[in-house]
Amino acid sequence: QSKEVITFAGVTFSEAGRGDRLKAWVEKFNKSQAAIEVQPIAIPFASFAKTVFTQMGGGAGPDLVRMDLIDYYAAVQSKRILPLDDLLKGGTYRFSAPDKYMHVEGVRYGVPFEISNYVMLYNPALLKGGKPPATFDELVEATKAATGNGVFGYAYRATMAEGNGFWQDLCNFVYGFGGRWSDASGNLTLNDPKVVDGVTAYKRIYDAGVTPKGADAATYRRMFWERKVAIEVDNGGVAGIFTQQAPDLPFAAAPSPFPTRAQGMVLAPLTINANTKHKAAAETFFKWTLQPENQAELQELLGASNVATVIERSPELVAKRPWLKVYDDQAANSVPQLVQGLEVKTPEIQQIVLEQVLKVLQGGMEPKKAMDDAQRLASSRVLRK
Amino acid sequence: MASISLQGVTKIFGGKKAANEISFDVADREFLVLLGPSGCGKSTLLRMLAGLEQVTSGEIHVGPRRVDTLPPSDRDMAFVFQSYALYPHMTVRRNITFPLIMREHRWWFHLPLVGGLAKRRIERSAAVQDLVARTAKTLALTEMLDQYPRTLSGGQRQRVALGRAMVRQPDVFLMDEPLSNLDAKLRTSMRAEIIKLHREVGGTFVYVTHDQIEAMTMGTRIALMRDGVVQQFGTPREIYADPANTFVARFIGTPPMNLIEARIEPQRGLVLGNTVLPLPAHLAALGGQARDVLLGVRPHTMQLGAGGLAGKVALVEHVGAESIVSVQLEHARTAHNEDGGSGSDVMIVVPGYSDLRTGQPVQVVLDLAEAVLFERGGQRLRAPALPLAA
Amino acid sequence: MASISLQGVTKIFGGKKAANEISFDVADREFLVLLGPSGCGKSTLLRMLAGLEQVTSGEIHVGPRRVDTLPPSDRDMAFVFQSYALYPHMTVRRNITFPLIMREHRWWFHLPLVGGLAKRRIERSAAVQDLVARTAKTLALTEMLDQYPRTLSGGQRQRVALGRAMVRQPDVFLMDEPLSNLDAKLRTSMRAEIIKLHREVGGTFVYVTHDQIEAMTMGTRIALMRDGVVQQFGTPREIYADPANTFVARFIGTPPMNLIEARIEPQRGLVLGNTVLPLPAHLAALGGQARDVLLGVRPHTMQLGAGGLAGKVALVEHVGAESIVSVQLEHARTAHNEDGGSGSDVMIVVPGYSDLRTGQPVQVVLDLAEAVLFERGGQRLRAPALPLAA
Amino acid sequence: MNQTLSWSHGLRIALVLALLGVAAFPIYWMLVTSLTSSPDLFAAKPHLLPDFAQWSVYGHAFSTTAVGTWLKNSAIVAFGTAALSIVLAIFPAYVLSRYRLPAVAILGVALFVTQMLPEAMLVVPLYAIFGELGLLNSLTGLILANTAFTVPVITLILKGAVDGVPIDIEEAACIDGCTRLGIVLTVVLPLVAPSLAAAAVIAFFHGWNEYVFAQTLISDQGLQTASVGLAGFVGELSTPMHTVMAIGLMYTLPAVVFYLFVQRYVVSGMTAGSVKG
Amino acid sequence: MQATSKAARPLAPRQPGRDWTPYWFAAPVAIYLLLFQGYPLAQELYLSFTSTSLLSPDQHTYVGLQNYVDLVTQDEFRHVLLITAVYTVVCVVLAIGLGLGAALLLDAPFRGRGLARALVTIPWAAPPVAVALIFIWIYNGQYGVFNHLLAVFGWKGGMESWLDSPALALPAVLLTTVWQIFPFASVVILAALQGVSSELREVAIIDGADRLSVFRAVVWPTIQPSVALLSLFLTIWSLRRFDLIWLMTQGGPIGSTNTLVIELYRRAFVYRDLGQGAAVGMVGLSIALVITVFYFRYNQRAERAKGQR
Ligand SMILES: Nc1ncnc2c1ncn2[C@@H]1O[C@H](COP(=O)(O)OP(=O)(O)OP(=O)(O)O)[C@@H](O)[C@H]1O
Ligand SMILES: Nc1ncnc2c1ncn2[C@@H]1O[C@H](COP(=O)(O)OP(=O)(O)OP(=O)(O)O)[C@@H](O)[C@H]1O
Ligand SMILES: [Mg+2]
Ligand SMILES: [Mg+2]
Repeated sequence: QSKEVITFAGVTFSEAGRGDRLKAWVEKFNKSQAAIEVQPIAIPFASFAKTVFTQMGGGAGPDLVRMDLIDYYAAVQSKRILPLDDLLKGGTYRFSAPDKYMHVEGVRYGVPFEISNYVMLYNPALLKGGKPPATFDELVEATKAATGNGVFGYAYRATMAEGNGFWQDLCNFVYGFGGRWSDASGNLTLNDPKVVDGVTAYKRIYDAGVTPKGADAATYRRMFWERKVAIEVDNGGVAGIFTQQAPDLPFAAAPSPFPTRAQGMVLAPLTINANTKHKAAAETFFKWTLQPENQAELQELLGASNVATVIERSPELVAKRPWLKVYDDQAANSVPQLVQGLEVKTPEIQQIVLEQVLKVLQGGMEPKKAMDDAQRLASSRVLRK
Repeated sequence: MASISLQGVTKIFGGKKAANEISFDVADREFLVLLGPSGCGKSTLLRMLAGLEQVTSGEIHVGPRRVDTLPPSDRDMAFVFQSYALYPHMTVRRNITFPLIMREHRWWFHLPLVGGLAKRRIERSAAVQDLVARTAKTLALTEMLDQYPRTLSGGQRQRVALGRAMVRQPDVFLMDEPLSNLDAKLRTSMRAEIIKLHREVGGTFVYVTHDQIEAMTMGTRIALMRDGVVQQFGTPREIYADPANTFVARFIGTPPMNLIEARIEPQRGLVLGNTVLPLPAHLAALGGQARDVLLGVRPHTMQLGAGGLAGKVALVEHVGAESIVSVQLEHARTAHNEDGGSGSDVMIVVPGYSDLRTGQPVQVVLDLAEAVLFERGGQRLRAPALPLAA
Repeated sequence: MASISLQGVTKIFGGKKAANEISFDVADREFLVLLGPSGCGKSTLLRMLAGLEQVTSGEIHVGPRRVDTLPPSDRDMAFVFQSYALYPHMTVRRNITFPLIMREHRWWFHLPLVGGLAKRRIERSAAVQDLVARTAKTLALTEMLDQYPRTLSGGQRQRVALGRAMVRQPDVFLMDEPLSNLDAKLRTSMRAEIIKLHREVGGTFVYVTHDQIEAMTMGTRIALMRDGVVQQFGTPREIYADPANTFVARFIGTPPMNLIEARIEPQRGLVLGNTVLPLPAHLAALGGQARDVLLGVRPHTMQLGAGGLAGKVALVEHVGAESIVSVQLEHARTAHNEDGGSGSDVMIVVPGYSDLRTGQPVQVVLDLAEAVLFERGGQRLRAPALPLAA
Repeated sequence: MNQTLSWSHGLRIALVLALLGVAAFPIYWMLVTSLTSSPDLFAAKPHLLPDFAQWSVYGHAFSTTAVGTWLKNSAIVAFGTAALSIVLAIFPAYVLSRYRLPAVAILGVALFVTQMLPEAMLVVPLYAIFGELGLLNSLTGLILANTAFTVPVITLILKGAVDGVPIDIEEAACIDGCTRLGIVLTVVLPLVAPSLAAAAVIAFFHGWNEYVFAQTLISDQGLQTASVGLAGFVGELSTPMHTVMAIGLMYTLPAVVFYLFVQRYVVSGMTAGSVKG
Repeated sequence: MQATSKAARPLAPRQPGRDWTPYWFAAPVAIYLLLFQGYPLAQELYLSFTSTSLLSPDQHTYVGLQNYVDLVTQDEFRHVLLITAVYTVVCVVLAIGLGLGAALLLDAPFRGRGLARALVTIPWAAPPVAVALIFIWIYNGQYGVFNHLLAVFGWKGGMESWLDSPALALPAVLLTTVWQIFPFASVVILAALQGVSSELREVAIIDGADRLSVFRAVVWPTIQPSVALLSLFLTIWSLRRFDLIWLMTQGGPIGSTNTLVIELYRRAFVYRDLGQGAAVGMVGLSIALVITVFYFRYNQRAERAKGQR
């Protein structure tokens, strides 16, 4: 007698190290169920939203979707995912702080599946004295000093081919210098001086010649564990991958050396597709994921990320991986990589901003002018003002 | 019974009449040759007979049946194409058997495996094998039954095409210039082959050619066409000896008949330039009335000698046992076809190797015993009441 | 001066000798015809002359120059292909002018605009325009100078191909079966055209054909080839009247020469089956020694009459002014070519329309005045010491 | 003359070798990259020769990814596309070649237009149609989608080939009693066989390579094709470069080998008038 | 019924008359294309007049020509058109040039020709996804072999990160595209070369033509129709090429490889605005149609000029 099969799509399933462990975690659910089977679907990051949205728009798609926050708002707006308040009513969950982003006009459509903060990761062996830089100027100096002999001081993304990653890295700089893409009332602030500072800093690194230009994230992360990159700012998922791919790598973490502690945050909600024909089954799985022991296991396998509910890490683990604490401490300062108030329009604004920043990096345009242009373009083209 | 009867058959291609009100009857077991210059409508007529082209108007009957409304496959005619049209991907045997297989064809023969087997079964059946073997023997193709057409010589391919027609044992054989691709030698032998086929197989043959030798040697009857119109319909001998007009006269015979401008003057006879000849007996009845005519004389009936029309040798061509001498007449004019003869040349066939030189003055003597007369417009001028000469 | 001299020219294609030690000399302004059955190496020889094929061994001289080591463009020969090989995208005028333009070609003619202008200038220059106009007039192409080849008839295309050769006024014209694509009528007139061209333009012509009529009427000299070997080299008359072997004898003349198995017996004469004929004068010198021979008699020199070889009529073909009668001899055997004649047939040409029926018994009378003798192996048997008859 | 000949021959050979180098180098480089150990990949100077000690990467790729399944699915799609395209294309090709009718002209134009439509444009409406027809998440559906893009160009190629079949032969078959369907199947089809090979190659490549539809119409893991599987590595997180290249090579080679087998027919197939106006 | 079906049976191939054969022969494909191409196309056309989200394609707001007006008024879109034009023209020209050169090289007989013909077509067989991956790596600024090869051949430019530079990305993508598609051109041209009459070639040589003249007088006119049709196909295909460009650059950097299809994709799937995407698609389709119409016009004129009926 066959089980009711429901599908669960997420980029994590296709990741080299974590994917298998996540599937094993899902398998645990399947074993626990007599009538339901969750089938994981791996869709690559680059085409995830497009693929899933085409399917959802076409009236089908996976039953459960782990999507990025940016897509979450679009899905909510189009009513493509189910409200969950009724489902969670009566449960007692200790949601972590970013859970607040799950509510749109007071209604919850998902719960965080993975929350990942950004901190500075470094190879102590490649830094003079093994000490991490504490300010941005120190960062520049340290990376310069580390560069040479096939080693690069720093690595981040600055190409349109990895537009989404580029955006994430840029967010860290801008947020770190105190900038935000919009103000509290949802007005664009792309040319705010603090944003310009962030962009300027991005360019300073770029011009310092300390990055492996053109290397994509997969490559430079690999270089990091091959000990050819000294410093990068990256999220907890990546740190998790490092521990799996290169268990012997003695890397360390420290808060990002920017003027403020604010950094970006990966927040990936788990949602239920409104087209699902297996609502009950999906809800069963949903509830299962929120059970504390499953949450704990999920947090463990995800690396340095957090999950929907607050789960304390075991002291042994923290002792073994001291950087976990750095990530956890960062949680309070994390900001979604979105234009707040204009969440649904973020892709277009992102495209405009990134192109302007590229003009700064490659074309030598003044950051101020570039961001003024960005502000203007975004207002006219996206907001149609 | 496979007599063929055409009644006012016309074919119009976008305003152009490729066949114009063609009517004639061919008896069973005749060998009809359609002859004429390129583009005169021979192929069109044949294709209408076969059903490959629909008639614009008119009727075609084969025996008692009206066939012009039937599809080709229901007319029971075999067609031999100028280009042979063999199936290049089939062996000679399969090529020959193909019409037989088609006769037994069922829709499921198209299915991949089953169909192949079914076809093979037909091919292997005793009756078919026997028929193919006999046909191949007649055509001396036995050795080549398992070869593919591309490995055959032109003559062999031609025979395969004939074989494909023969196995069907149809009432009517249609052939469109089947020999025109062959070299002279092969042509001669294939000609004999087809004549033999006609004798042995019987059936009514309709054979298209633009080669007069073929027409003369093969046909029991010839339809000579021009611009979609039948110019003359008759036995080869009638057409050679008794042409209906100048076109027919010049088309048949090599070198072609000489046409000399002349004038009948009562009492005097036939005036050619400054020479006067008496009217021969079979034309004497025309002598009563003065008129301009064209005198048709075959090159074989002219000689070089004393007391004829004066002229100069223009060209001598040696053709084996005889020589063809072109003579430019001094006082008489000739009226050759539209294709631009010089206007005063006649051709004379002399036996043996002629030693004449270009420019040498000669005299041409005419033997009018078989001469014919035409109106200047080209129509034959016949002596009334008198019985046919020649 | 454009005499051509071949010295031991051999061409081997992967082991096969397409031309085997060919040597002959052609004087300036001759019209040499290369004649022979398909595949005998005619085209190969012509292409070696043109430089399109390299000789395997041997030398070719044109006038005083050795040319076999020169590239085609340096040999100053014109080549007319069987298929005309006109440039389809050029007008007739451009086709004809092309060799002239190429003669003045500079590398910068390839530049887009300048080159086009330069070519047009050459084409418009008085000398060229005049030459083209004259050539076109000679060939009656004036009307068609601005048409494209695909709009021309076969004969017109042929003339364009000739024109392209003529404008170059080369020493040597090479032509590879230029008439074989044409129908009989056009062929006759084109034949005359080429003869005229040879007379007017001068130059040495080498002309390939497998058509004996063309060879006989056009050539001042014929090289008859077979399997890469020249069988006989001589004037058309020599080749017709005095064949070097049975192959030559049967290749030339239609219908071909009859070869009857015979035996010379001293005192008695020539024994054919149960008939004995006296040896004719020109062969009398051979009468001293008994031997098996083949008697070659042309169909024109045989007659049906009383007191000849007994036989039965096998087939009668009427060809206009004469009829060809095949007679199956009763007591004598014939030795026709390898292509399988029945072994006792002779062909006889009789004038007029023969009324003979198949199967009718007849007697064949031979006129041996022009008869020739061959060894059974095929080689010609000549009376020693005696001067050439015929 | 002999000398100039051999000189130009030498130049020709040199140019051919250069051409082959350019054509094959990227594929060679895939091989080299797949067989370079990870630290060496980031050496200052690339290693130009493969390190055959690294063969195990291929086994590793097989065991850690579903490359076997991907290749199997791609093969099914490719062969299916080729077969279906030919079955669908042969009859309209015949019609295009043999009939002069307004409807036929419209068909010809329509075929051209379809060549202009980007997959990315049609994928959304197609997704809905496939949803209606229940063809989502099936290789059959993918074959159907791909065929819609290959049929037009194949039809045009086959039309050229049919143009080259003498009409005499068809008329002979007609007189021999063959139906029109019989003519196409027993006479025309065998005669255009080389062009069928050319057409099959084009359709096969399309099916083997196609990415946009495979990405969207298939979500079931077990049905993913190699293009999607491989594109998944153009991602954020790290699959080792040599594994990616090993999979890339395994994905490329079957198509290359398939082509090598049929290439003889391809040139002659196109010769049959394939791409003539 | 029986009678009519008999009469309707295919008769003379040149004479269809009341013959239904062509219709039922073409029907399967016609239906197929209508369903899988025609209907989606019609829907896209409609979508281009609406504002529609990718996530809810069945809820559209009719906006008239707004999407087109937006396109026309954006400088950015003009830039897209420019990039598309450059990309297409260069692709076609280089592919044909290289394909022609390769075909001519491979046409003449030499030992190992069969193998060479096969090997040259490898790029055609290589899947675009794999091609994109390997070329990304080859073009890598730090470790890519491309820079090293250039250095070997005397390039002094240093280590360029090809795909990240607004100036170099388009040339790099073009190089990859041409590498991928030139074999197809060469196969087609090679096939066309089989039709060149060797007699014409020889007669031109005897007429005294040098190699280039022989090419221009004999070879080119023969293959020209094939090359023209090939260009048309390559143009159409270049206009809609997606996977290679998207995987290599996603249209960047700074829009320097942003062709129409990339723009279409971005609007429809990244910005999730199907209406705008459809409008871009329609613009692309119109351009392709115009080019095709011009091609046929030109072709007809050329044929008429040559006196073909
Ligand atoms: N399908 C057609 N459409 C238009 N005209 C045609 C067609 N078929 C033949 N014709 C024209 O009809 C006339 C007769 O053509 P047909 O083929 O019967 O000539 P033919 O006597 O067989 O000549 P040939 O000896 O050259 O084969 C020609 O003028 C030809 O151009
Ligand atoms: N390029 C070649 N390679 C191999 N053999 C060849 C080549 N060209 C010709 N031959 C062979 O050489 C012989 C002579 O050929 P050639 O073309 O000279 O004959 P031909 O006398 O012109 O015959 P035809 O009258 O049929 O044109 C033939 O047996 C032919 O097969
Ligand atoms: Mg005809
Ligand atoms: Mg020849």
